[in-house]
Amino acid sequence: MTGDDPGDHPGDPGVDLAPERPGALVLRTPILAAAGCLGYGVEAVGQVDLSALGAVVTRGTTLHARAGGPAPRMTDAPAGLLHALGHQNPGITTVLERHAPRWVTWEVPVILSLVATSAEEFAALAERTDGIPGISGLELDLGSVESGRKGRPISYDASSVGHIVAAVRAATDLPVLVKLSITSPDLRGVGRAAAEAGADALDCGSGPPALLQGRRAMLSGPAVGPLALRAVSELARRSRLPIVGCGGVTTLHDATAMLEAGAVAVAVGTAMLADPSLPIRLAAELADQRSS
Amino acid sequence: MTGDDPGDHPGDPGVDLAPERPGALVLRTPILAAAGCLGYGVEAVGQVDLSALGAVVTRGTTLHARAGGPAPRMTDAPAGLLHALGHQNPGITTVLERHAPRWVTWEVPVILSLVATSAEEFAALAERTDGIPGISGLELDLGSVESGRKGRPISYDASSVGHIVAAVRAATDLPVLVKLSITSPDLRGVGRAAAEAGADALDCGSGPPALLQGRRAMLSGPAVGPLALRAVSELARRSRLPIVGCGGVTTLHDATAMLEAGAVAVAVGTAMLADPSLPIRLAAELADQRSS
Amino acid sequence: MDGELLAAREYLPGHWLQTWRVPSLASRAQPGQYAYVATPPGWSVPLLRPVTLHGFDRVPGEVVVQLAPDAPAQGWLAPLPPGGRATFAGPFGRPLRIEASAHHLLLIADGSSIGRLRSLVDSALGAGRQVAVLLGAISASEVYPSSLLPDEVEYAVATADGSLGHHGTVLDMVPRYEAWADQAFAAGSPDMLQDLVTLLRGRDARLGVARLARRPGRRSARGAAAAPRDWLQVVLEQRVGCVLGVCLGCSVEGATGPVRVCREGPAFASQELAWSDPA
Amino acid sequence: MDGELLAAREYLPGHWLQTWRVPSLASRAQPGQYAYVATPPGWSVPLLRPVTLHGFDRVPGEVVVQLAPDAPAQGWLAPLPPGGRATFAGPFGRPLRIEASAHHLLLIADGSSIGRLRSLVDSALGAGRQVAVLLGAISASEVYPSSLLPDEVEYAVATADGSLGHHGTVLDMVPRYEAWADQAFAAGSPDMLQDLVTLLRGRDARLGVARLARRPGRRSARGAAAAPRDWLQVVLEQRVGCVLGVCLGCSVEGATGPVRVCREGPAFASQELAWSDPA
Ligand SMILES: Cc1cc2nc3c(=O)[nH]c(=O)nc-3n(C[C@H](O)[C@H](O)[C@H](O)COP(=O)(O)OP(=O)(O)OC[C@H]3O[C@@H](n4cnc5c(N)ncnc54)[C@H](O)[C@@H]3O)c2cc1C
Ligand SMILES: Cc1cc2nc3c(=O)[nH]c(=O)nc-3n(C[C@H](O)[C@H](O)[C@H](O)COP(=O)(O)OP(=O)(O)OC[C@H]3O[C@@H](n4cnc5c(N)ncnc54)[C@H](O)[C@@H]3O)c2cc1C
Ligand SMILES: Cc1cc2nc3c(=O)[nH]c(=O)nc-3n(C[C@H](O)[C@H](O)[C@H](O)COP(=O)(O)O)c2cc1C
Ligand SMILES: Cc1cc2nc3c(=O)[nH]c(=O)nc-3n(C[C@H](O)[C@H](O)[C@H](O)COP(=O)(O)O)c2cc1C
Ligand code: FES
Ligand code: FES
Repeated sequence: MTGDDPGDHPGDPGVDLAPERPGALVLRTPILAAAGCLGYGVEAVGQVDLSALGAVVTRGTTLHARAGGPAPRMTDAPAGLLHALGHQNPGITTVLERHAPRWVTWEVPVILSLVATSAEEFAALAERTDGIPGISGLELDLGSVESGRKGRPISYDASSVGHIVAAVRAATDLPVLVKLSITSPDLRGVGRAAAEAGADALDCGSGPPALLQGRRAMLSGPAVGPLALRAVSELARRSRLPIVGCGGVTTLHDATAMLEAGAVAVAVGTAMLADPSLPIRLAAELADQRSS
Repeated sequence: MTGDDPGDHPGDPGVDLAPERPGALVLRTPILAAAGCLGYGVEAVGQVDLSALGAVVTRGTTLHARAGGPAPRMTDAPAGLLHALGHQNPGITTVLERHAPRWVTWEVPVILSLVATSAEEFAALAERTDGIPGISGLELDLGSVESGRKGRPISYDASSVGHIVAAVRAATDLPVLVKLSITSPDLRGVGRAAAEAGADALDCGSGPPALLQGRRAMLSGPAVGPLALRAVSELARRSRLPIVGCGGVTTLHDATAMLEAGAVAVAVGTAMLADPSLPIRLAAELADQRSS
Repeated sequence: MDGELLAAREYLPGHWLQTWRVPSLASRAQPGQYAYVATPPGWSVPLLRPVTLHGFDRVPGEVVVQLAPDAPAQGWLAPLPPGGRATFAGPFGRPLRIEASAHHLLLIADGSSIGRLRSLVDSALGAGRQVAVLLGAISASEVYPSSLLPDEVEYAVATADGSLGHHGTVLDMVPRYEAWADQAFAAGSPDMLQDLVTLLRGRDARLGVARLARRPGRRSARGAAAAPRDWLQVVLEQRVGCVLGVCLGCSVEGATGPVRVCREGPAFASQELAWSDPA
Repeated sequence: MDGELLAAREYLPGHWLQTWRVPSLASRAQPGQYAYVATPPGWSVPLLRPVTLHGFDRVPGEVVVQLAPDAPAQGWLAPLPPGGRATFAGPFGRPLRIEASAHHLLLIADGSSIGRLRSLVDSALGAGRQVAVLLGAISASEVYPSSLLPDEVEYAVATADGSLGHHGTVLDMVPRYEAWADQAFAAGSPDMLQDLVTLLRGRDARLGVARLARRPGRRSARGAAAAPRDWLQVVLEQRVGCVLGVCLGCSVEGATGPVRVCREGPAFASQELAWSDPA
C-alpha cells in the first residue's frame, strides 16, 4: 500500500497515522486488527479479506525466539479474557524472513509490534527492519503486563517511554506507534514524552494488569471498554498525536464511542478472536453510518 | 459489638481489622458490605439480617451535605456497572445525629466511610466522630474517582496517602481503614505510606476510573474482579496490614480467590445491590467450606 | 417470583411484546409501575433490570412485557422461546394516579415510551373514561400500531419526517387537547418531557377561557388536593442500580431535593420535579 | 451453523447430555474432536467455547453434547429448553486415530473427561473392535453411569474413597490391561495424564514378556509408522481464545516446541508432547 489513493471513495482522505511522514501510513478505514489477535496476518489469509482492514498489527515480536509461557495461558473472565501468553514468537529474524515477503504483496499496511524491555533492545529491533519492504510501521509494545517491571507496564512511567521512543526514532524512519496501557496513571505525561521523543501516533491501548491463576496477566475484552474510553478521552484532550483507541471494542456503538472520545481509528482485539471478519463488518457499518 | 466473643463458634477468633487495637474491630465473619452499597445500613433493616454481616461500611460521607451529580448517574457496562453518584449524602452532622443512635444498638460493626479532598478535611471529619458511640471504625475513601484530582484517585499518590492518614490518626483513636483504588500504580508505596502513618487496615479497593457518557465514573462489578485480585495479591506480598479485598466479588469462588490472594476479609459491592442478602449467603457458604 | 414465557410477538422490528405468567406480579401491578427481571444465572452481574409492563391480566395472572431495542433486559429476554423462564421482582415504586373526578385522560408519549402508559388505557376505559393518546415518532416505521390500542381510544400521531400523521412533534398536538383533558400523563425522552413542561407553563393563561367555556365549574369540584398544578404526571426512567432505594443511582433533581426514581417514582406529578426554566 | 436443542438430560447433578440437531457438525465430527458454540447474542464477548461431543449420529444429523459443571458453555446452554437455539462451529483439530490393526482398545479417563472419549467407543464397536473403559472418580456419586455405555464394553471403575469399584486411582488398573490393549486413549486432568505417561515408561520392560506371550509377532505387523511409542493417544483440553490457530492461547509444550491444542490437537500421540521426567 502506497498511500496514493487510500480511500475507497473519491475524496475520502483515509486516516493518517503519521501526519509528519506524508503518505507513509494512511489507512483506508479506521479499523485495525489489534496486536496479537491476527498473528502475523498470514494465518488468516483465506479466512479474512485483509484488504478490508485499515491495518494489521502483528503479534509482539522479540529479538530472539520465545517459547511462551506455561499453560494455562488464557481463561475466560466476566465479559473478558485473561491472557499470559509469554510473547511466544519465533524472533525477529525468522519473522522478517518468513513473513515480510508476503506482506509486501498485500494492500493492507502491516504494522510490526515490537516487544523488549530496554531502549537498546527496542532500537536493535527497529534497526533490523531497516530496508525491509512490507513493513508500514512499528508499534512499540509499552503496555504489556508481561514485559514491564513487576507487572507494571513500561508505559506507567513517562521517562522510560521517552527514552525508548527516542532510541527507536534514531534507529528508523518508519512511522512509530507507541502502545500504552489503558491504566497508565500519567497518560498526559506519557503522551507528551512520546510526542517529544518523535512518536508518530499513540495506541491506547493494552488491557490492564490482572491475575490468571496467580500469574500476571492482561485483561481484555468488553470488560475493559469503559477504562479504554476514559484513557482515550483523557489522552485526546492533551495530545496532538493521532490516537488509535483499543480495548473492548465489539460493536459499532463501541467503535463510535472511541472515535467520539477522540481516537482517529479503532483497533479490535478480543472480539475478533472468534470472528476475524468482525472488524471488516465494523468498518463497513462505520462507512455506512458516515455516509448516511 | 464489643469484640469479646466475635466468633459464632467457640474458638473462632474472628477477623481482626485492627490488630494493634485489641478488640476494637473484630468481625464475626470475613464478609463486609462495601461502601455505598447498603447506604447507611438503616435503609436495609427489615430486608437483611445485618448481624450476619462482618461489618457494614457506610455510604461516603462529607463534611457538608451534597446533592450528588446529574442524571444519569449509573449505567450498565459489560459485566459491570458504571457510576458517578457525586457523593450524595446529607453531611456528617446529619448522618451522626440521625443514624449513630441506631448503630449503637446493632451487633454488626459500622464503619463510617469518609470522603474529602485534603488532609485537613479528613481530620475534621474524623474529629466529628469523637466520642460518638456506634461507630466501630473509619474508612478513608482514597480510591474514589470523583474526589481525586482530574479523576485520578488520591491513592495513586503515596505521599498524599501518608499525609491524610497521619492527619486522621492524630484526630482519632478509632480503627482506620484506608481504601485504595485497585488500579493504584504504586500499591507497594501506598501500602507502606498508610502503614507508617498509622493505618490499621487497607481496603483494596475501589473500582478503576472509567467514563459514563463523557463524565468521570467508577467501574465496578465482576468486570473488575481480575484487577482487584491482582492488586490484593501485590499488596499482600508487601504489606503487614490486614487487607479487605473488594472488587467484583459475586460468588463463593470469587471470595475464596480474594482470601487466597492474601485478603483477610472480603467486601461485596455491586453484587449486593439487587440482592442485599448475597453477602450473608456467601458468609454462610464460606463457613461451611471452612468447617468441612 | 418465577415467570414463564407464554407467547411473544415482534410488533415492530426489534420491539417485542411478551406475555408472561407471573401471578404475584400481575395481581399487584398498577399503571406506571415497572417490573424488574433478574439477570439470568449465566450472566455475570446479578442485577434487577427494569421492564415496561405494557399490560396485566390479574385473573390468569399474566403480564405483558414490552421490550424496546434498547431495553436493558432485551439481550436475555428477547431470544427466549415460549416455555422460557425468568425471575421477576416488583412492582416497586409509585404508580400513576387517575383522579376520581377525571373523565378525559390525555396520554402523551414519544417512541416506544407509549408502552409505559399503555396499561393506563385499559384501566381508564374499564372505568368508563375517555382516552386520547398522542404519539410522536421519527417516522411511520417506528409508530406504535393502532391495532394495539382499543377502538375507543382517540389516537393521534406526529412524525418528524411527516411520513404519518402530523408533520412535526407530538407537542404540536397538545394544545388542541389540553382544554378537553382533565389529566395528562406523559412518558418519553427527557427532552420531550422538558419541552412539554415548558409548553404547559402557558396553559393556565390559555385555559382561562377554553376550560371555562367547555366545562364551567369543574375546576372547583376537584378539591384542594388535586390542584390544577397536578394536571400532568410523568413516568420517568433512569438507569438503576439496586431498585431498593439504597444506592442513589436513580436519583434525579426533585423540586425540594433529590428524589429516587425507583422509590419516590417512577410516576411523579410534574411539580414534584425540578425543570429548567425556559431560556 | 445453527443448532436446535432436541432433548436434554441431567445424568448426574450438574452434568448434562444435550441432543442437538446440527447436521453439518454431525456429518463431519470424529472421535476426540471438540465442537465449539458461540456465546449467545446477549453475551458480552463474542467467543467460541468448546463443548465435548459425547456422540454423533450422522443420519439424523444429531450430536450429543456433554456439559460438565465447569464447562465454559454450561452457563448459557444448560438452561435452554428444547427448541432452544445456539450457533455451533467445528469440528476443528485432529481426531483420535484407531489403527487398522488395533483390535483391543483401552480407554482411560477421570471424572467427566470420559465424555471426550465416549464417541470412540461407538466407532470402535461399530467396526467390531473390543473396548475396555477404565474410569477414576472421587466417589460413587460422580461416576459416569454404566447405563450410558453399551453392554459390550468392559467397564472398570476406581474411586478415591472406595465407595465404588477399586479403592484407589484409575492408574492402578492400567497394568492389568496394558498387555491386552493394542492402543490406549486417555483424557483427564493434566496430573492424571502425566502420571499415566510416567507409569507407561515402564511398559516396554513389563511387556517384553507379556505381549510376546499373548500375541507373538503382532508388533512387527504394525509397520514403522505405528511404532510402539504411539501406543497412547491423549485428548488435551486447554482454555482457548480463537480456536483458529492465531492467538496461541491454547499452546502447550510439545516434544519439539509449542503446539496448539486447537489445531495440532486436541488429540496427540503421547510422544508428541513434552512430559516431566520422573522425579
Ligand atoms: C425504570 C426503567 C425502566 C425501563 N424500562 C425499559 C423498558 O421496558 N424498555 C426499554 O426499552 N427501555 C427501558 N428502559 C430504558 C433503559 O434503561 C435504557 O434504554 C437502557 O438501559 C439502555 O441500555 P444500554 O444500551 O446503555 O446498556 P445495556 O443494554 O443495559 O447494556 C450494555 C451492554 O452490556 C451488556 N451487558 C449489560 N449487562 C451485562 C452483564 N451483566 N454481563 C454481561 N454483559 C452485560 C449488554 O449485552 C449490552 O450490550 C428503562 C429504564 C428504567 C430506568
Ligand atoms: C477444547 C476444550 C474443550 C472443553 N470441553 C469441555 C466440556 O465439554 N465440558 C467441560 O465441562 N469442560 C470442558 N472444558 C474445560 C473448560 O475449559 C474449563 O473447565 C472451564 O473453562 C472452566 O471455566 P471457568 O469456571 O474457569 O470459567 P468460565 O466458566 O469459562 O467463566 C468464568 C465466569 O465468567 C462468566 N463469563 C464467562 N464468559 C463471560 C462473558 N463473555 N460474559 C459474561 N460473563 C462471562 C461465566 O458465567 C463464569 O461464571 C474444555 C476445555 C477445552 C479447552
Ligand atoms: C490473544 C491476545 C494476544 C495479544 N497479543 C498482543 C501482543 O502480542 N502485543 C500487544 O501489544 N498486545 C497484544 N494483545 C493486546 C491487544 O492488542 C489489545 O491491546 C487488548 O487485547 C485490548 O483490546 P481488546 O479489548 O479489543 O482485546 C493481545 C490480546 C489478546 C487477546
Ligand atoms: C452504587 C455504588 C455506590 C458506591 N458508593 C461508594 C462510596 O460511597 N464510597 C466508597 O468508598 N465506595 C463506593 N462504592 C465502591 C464500592 O464500595 C466498591 O469499592 C466497588 O464497587 C468495587 O466493588 P464491587 O465490584 O464489589 O462493586 C460504590 C459502589 C457502588 C456500586
Ligand atoms: S436504583 Fe438504587 S436507589 Fe434507586
Ligand atoms: S485457541 Fe487460539 S491458537 Fe488455539
